Amino acid sequence: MRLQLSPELEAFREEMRTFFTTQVPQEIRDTVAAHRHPTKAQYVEAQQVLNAAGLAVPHWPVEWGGRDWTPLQRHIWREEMQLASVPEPLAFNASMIGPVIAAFGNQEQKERFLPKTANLDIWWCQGFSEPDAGSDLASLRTTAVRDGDDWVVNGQKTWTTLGQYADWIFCLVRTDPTAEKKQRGISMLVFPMDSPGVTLRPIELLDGGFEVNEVFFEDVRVPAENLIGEENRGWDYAKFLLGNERVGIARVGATKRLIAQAKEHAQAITSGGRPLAEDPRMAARIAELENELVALELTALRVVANSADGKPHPASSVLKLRGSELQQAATELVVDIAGPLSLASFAEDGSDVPDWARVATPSYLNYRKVSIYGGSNEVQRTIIAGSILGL
Amino acid sequence: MRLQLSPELEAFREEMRTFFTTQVPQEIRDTVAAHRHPTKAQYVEAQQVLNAAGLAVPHWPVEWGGRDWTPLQRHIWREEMQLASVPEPLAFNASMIGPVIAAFGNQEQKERFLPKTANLDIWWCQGFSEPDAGSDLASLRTTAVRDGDDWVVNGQKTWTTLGQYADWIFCLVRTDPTAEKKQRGISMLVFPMDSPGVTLRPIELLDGGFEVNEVFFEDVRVPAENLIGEENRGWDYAKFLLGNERVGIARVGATKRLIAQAKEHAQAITSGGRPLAEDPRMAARIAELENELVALELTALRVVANSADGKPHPASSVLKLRGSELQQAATELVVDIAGPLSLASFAEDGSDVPDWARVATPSYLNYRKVSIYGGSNEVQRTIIAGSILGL
Amino acid sequence: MNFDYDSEQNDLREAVRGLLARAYSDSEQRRTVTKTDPGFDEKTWSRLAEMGLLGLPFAEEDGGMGAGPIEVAIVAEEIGRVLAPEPFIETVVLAGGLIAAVGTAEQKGELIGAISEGTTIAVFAHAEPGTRWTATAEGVTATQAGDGWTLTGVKEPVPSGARADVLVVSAAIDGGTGLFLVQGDAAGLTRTGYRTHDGTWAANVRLEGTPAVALGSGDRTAAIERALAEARIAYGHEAIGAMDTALRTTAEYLKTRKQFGVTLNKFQALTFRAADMYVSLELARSTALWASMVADAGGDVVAAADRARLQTSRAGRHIGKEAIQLHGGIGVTAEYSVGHYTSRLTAIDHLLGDGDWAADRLAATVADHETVDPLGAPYSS
Amino acid sequence: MNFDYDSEQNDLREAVRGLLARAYSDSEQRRTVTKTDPGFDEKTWSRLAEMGLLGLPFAEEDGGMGAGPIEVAIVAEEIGRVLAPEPFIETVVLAGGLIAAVGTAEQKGELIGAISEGTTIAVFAHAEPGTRWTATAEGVTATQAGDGWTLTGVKEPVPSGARADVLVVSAAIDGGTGLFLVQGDAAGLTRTGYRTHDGTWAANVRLEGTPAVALGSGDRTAAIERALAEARIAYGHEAIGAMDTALRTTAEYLKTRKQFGVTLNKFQALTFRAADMYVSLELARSTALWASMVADAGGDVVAAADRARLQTSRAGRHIGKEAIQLHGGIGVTAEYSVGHYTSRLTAIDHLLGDGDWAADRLAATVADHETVDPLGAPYSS
Repeated sequence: MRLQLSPELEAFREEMRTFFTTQVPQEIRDTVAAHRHPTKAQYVEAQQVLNAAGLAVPHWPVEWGGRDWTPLQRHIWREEMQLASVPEPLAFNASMIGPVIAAFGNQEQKERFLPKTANLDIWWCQGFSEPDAGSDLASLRTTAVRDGDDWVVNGQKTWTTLGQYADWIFCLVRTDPTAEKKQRGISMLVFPMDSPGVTLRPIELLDGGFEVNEVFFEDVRVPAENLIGEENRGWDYAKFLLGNERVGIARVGATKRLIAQAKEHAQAITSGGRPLAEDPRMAARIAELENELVALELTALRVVANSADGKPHPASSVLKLRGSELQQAATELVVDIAGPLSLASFAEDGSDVPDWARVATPSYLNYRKVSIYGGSNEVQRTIIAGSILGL
Repeated sequence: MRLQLSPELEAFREEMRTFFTTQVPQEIRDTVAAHRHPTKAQYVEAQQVLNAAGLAVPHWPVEWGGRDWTPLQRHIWREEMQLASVPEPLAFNASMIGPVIAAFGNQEQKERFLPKTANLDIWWCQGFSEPDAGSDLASLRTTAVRDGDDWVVNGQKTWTTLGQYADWIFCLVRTDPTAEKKQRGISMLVFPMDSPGVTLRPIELLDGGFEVNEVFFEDVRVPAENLIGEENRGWDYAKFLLGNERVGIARVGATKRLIAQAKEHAQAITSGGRPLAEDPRMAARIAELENELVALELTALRVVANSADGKPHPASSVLKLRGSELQQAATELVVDIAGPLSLASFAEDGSDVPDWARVATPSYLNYRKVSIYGGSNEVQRTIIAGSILGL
Repeated sequence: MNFDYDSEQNDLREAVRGLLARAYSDSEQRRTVTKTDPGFDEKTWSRLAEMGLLGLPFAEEDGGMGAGPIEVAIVAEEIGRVLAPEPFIETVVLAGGLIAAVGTAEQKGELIGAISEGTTIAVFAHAEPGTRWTATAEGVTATQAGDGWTLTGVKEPVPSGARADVLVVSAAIDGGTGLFLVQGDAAGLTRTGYRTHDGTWAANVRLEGTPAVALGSGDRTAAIERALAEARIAYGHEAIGAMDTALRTTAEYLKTRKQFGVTLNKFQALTFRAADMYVSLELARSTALWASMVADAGGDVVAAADRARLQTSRAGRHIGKEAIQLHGGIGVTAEYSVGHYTSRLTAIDHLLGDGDWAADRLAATVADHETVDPLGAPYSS
Repeated sequence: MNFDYDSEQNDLREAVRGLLARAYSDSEQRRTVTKTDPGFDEKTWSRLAEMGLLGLPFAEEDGGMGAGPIEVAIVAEEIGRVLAPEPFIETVVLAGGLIAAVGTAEQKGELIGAISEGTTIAVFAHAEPGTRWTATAEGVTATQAGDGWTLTGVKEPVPSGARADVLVVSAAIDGGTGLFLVQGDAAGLTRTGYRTHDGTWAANVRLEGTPAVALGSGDRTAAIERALAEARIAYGHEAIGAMDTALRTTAEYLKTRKQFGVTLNKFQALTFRAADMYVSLELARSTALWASMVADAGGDVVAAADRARLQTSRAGRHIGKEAIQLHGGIGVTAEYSVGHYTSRLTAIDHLLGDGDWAADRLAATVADHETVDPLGAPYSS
């Protein structure tokens, strides 16, 4: 057991910190720090800055831009990125379809997609969930029927995040309705969002923003070569992909940033003639949250430090569950610090309410999603009870 | 809607308060207030004082000592009794077998048992739970086989509270093993604890006390006339009885007493140079608990004020659930106020630790039971989800 | 002691429920109304007036209905049930309540009737960017000018502040906080309205030497404290209505939504959490009903309001969060109803003091009593 | 940075686990041992000594093994796993730690070896009926008497205070708190031992002009604060071991206990709660492991101990309560094991400062840092 990072890792952390805080445009990082939604252009610029420095897809195979880092290095890279309020490489590209194509795609697909995927020249979106297949993904209904050299896709997807910016979609479709096990008979297709027959409907969320969409497919013709991997193996690829999704889901760095901001705000707010930060109960609440976060960070470090051998550490399932709870606790803390000012959520010019207080409640409401998406906390508890406790 | 009690009820409350605080021996009330277990003699004396004044079984039929009070009067009677640290009339007598015999027993049984039951001349204990039938009472295995004018009882009961003091036991036994619905085929028998073949084994609890027992029956012969009500109707009587058990289970008065003591203790403990009671977080913790208790008391009042028509108010199922949680929160509060002193749990002469701090943790541990017995909180949630929310 | 509405109160509840059910039969209707200034439906406002609801708590000689806190609570709960965005509590309980409490006979004659008839919307401009749930004013100051006054400073956020015809403004005066009437078209008054997350509208109200008329005179901190307490109780009932719908919506969803081939109510971990929501709701309901009875009985309404606020805040957060989580993704969309209930509950929680704030006020009094008797002093006068 | 034990540490863990498994193969064995004075098994104590565990953290020249906080933590966790009642932390970490930290060469030579060999049991008599988790002494005062000292006052509760051969006593001196050695047979020393709820034994220690020898000299508050921190970390690991067993016992029970015709693990509401217990345990485990690494690295052990204590306290209460509730009635009996784990976790929680106490200490420091970096200053020296 050793507490300190090796000198090499200390240097690595310093290198990451310096790069993220000096090379990524300040105005993009300010947008993230202010809990505003970055524009498409900002996402693209940030990822291309990272990619140019080989920091966009370090977990990919080396030949496609990977860095062959240890899990601990990847952890440091991600945490420093979040601490610096750098928008992370688009998950749909970097953590989802990229690794799937690298692992299961054919050579032509790799050459065609991976470089543009790493550089966000192609913006990918995800076509997995359906109105009647949320946590129960395997019961999806969207079909793809072979017709000559094409697949013809019909159906509907939902919760497609940032689909309005997307150039391409990777999609789970049912290609063998007769398979007796419903997980079988599912394939993964990729196709452009501007293909004839694809329509998109943005869904407004509680914070007034539009980040998820419904996507409808009506006789969308997809060339056969756009099938990823083998026919009817799509479920395996999806599991592989969702495994990657859990990586870094603890979001410790992002929550650290949130709490640091909350402490700053609590200094600025006056309550009973003194800074709110000096109220004993507020200080204790912050201390408890900081401590919970320390415990989570240490658990994340335990996981990455021990998962070098490949198989995930049992405690890894704790990260998503508690990570989402702490993100939500931090956003709630900010709302409570804003207090009466939190009402001015959509104020614009002519308001005396500081910007952080305006976005507090919309962010709080928006963050209710983090315990739902990417495997809800109920799914995480099921995994812990089943796979770890054998219940 | 009206807040105030009617003048009549105000007078009634005053009458109860005066009686409980002046007529019940102080030394018995001190024992209860100190969270020590009263002796058998103390239980008997207290109940006989109450019974002599017609305050032991007010909810019974008038001809057997009942007072024909409204639910609100009974509520006030019970709360004032708890506030005054008066041991309540033994539940097994007053709330369980008494009402069952009064409702379902024959005239001879009523005359034989009810007066002695009200006066605690007979100390009853309960023979319901079995090692493999806890919350799932209906799967009980103890059998009673008819043999001439007797029933012959074999089997085992457990969690028999204060069985070591009991003169008689009321027992659920299986009299028809062939009944296809297991709830059918159960009957209620009563018999003396000194009947041949009855053996009792006390179970030590975490607080070092003995309040529950295992009871074993080996060919215990019970005269046929000791069957209560009809053969194979025992399940109905048990449900009737457990319904009564829920009455007053909120224990608001008792928890009020606990919190009042806790506040007193927090004044006596010094922390950081001032009374612990003045610590802002301790004061807020007490305020929150007091407020939860106000909410519970008001809910209990809502229930009794509206259940005059007989059928229980839907919110009544909240009382046991939250009532047990608040009793546990109050005992935990006392442990935390005692702090390091709470270690001296079984100290005797020669200790400088005050008595309240010694009993703090044993009481806390013992009170873990209140969310388990009398229908565990899981059972209560099942009732709420099912009967109220229709889930 | 009883918790039952009398027949008139039951009739009132049915009438209000019917009116609001027609106005906001589904959450899309409300969404449309709240998207545009003033954020509520003027027609519905007139109907509330026609039903006499806007004059409910005011004395008949002032042009009101002479009803009390119980009736106000009934209306508030029905408003919460459908999240009706009309500024009932802001106009009737806060602004109207203050005018009725401290106004001159002339001021009452002029305004109470107009408020009751729905022709004048008045709101209380009290919150300031620099203060936090106090009963006093600091940022806005009043200066005597001849036989009138002028006000200078900023009030924000002011619910319905841009729409209001008349503002009741609190301002610092020598020796305390005074109350003043400012007309919507007064000189030196700048109002910038905006939508808030919960679908209501609020405003920044800037006063620069704005002419004002004193409402009553001298320090009115006590009257403000009382009006805020009455509003906390009314908002508590609005929250009860909202929680009730949020829970019923969630239970209905669990019964109908299928996952893994069965409806969600087959998952005990979910139904137990719904049961806990019910527990929170009923405990908060009891406390809210009690607080309005204390107000009705002339007891210590400020202390009762703090108790109701603490319980409602805890319940509102619990139920608001769980309602979304038990729904899953659809719960965070603006197109489905339940998330709006969470949003409104969050707004109510932060309008006049949240749970921790109330707990701190109660904490300062724990040493004053041995036990709390909700039927005794200081609650039952 | 890594959380893995090296092979020697793994060997140590296996050895300790084996020894304690033999000594306390079931909870009845422990119950028998703890029922009678001194509340632990002298034979087991000797075996711990033979294995070198009682000298683990002490320098070899003082007669110790020259190991560190990691090894101490390993032993503490195994003790917690079976609730071994032997006073390992009391003697080795607290009393022994203080002697090693501030004792003269002579005192170390005399006591460290004897402690390591198991021939002398020393405990730290520090808590006083009038104080609450402080590093200073007030109730016991020291007076210079010729070239020695006399102590007067009361220490209570003192874990294993009646059995100890030597007491390390904290006492008020001019300008702070000093440390003193008192022999078990000293004049004017009255010790009244008693069993505590968790099966360990404690004592009231009354000093009346009792002769004592100074351990080191002058104010030793800093050394006491440090020793208490090291003990908090060690108790944290004992708690981890106890929580681990409590959770495994509960999971096993859910798998085997039948109700309504099925095993309890068919009830999702129960298995989800077991999952939450696991989450609490693993987060506390990470923090405890980290705190011992901080001590090992020479970082700020006091701050790290406060963090570990807060996390362990919250986890211990959560797991202790749920372990009983998920068992049902059997969980509150002394005849079944799981309740004893809850009892011991409650004792540990209140021995040297509970979660709220630790949170208050951490709250006083939140303004000192922007973010907490557990791998950086002040934790990694």
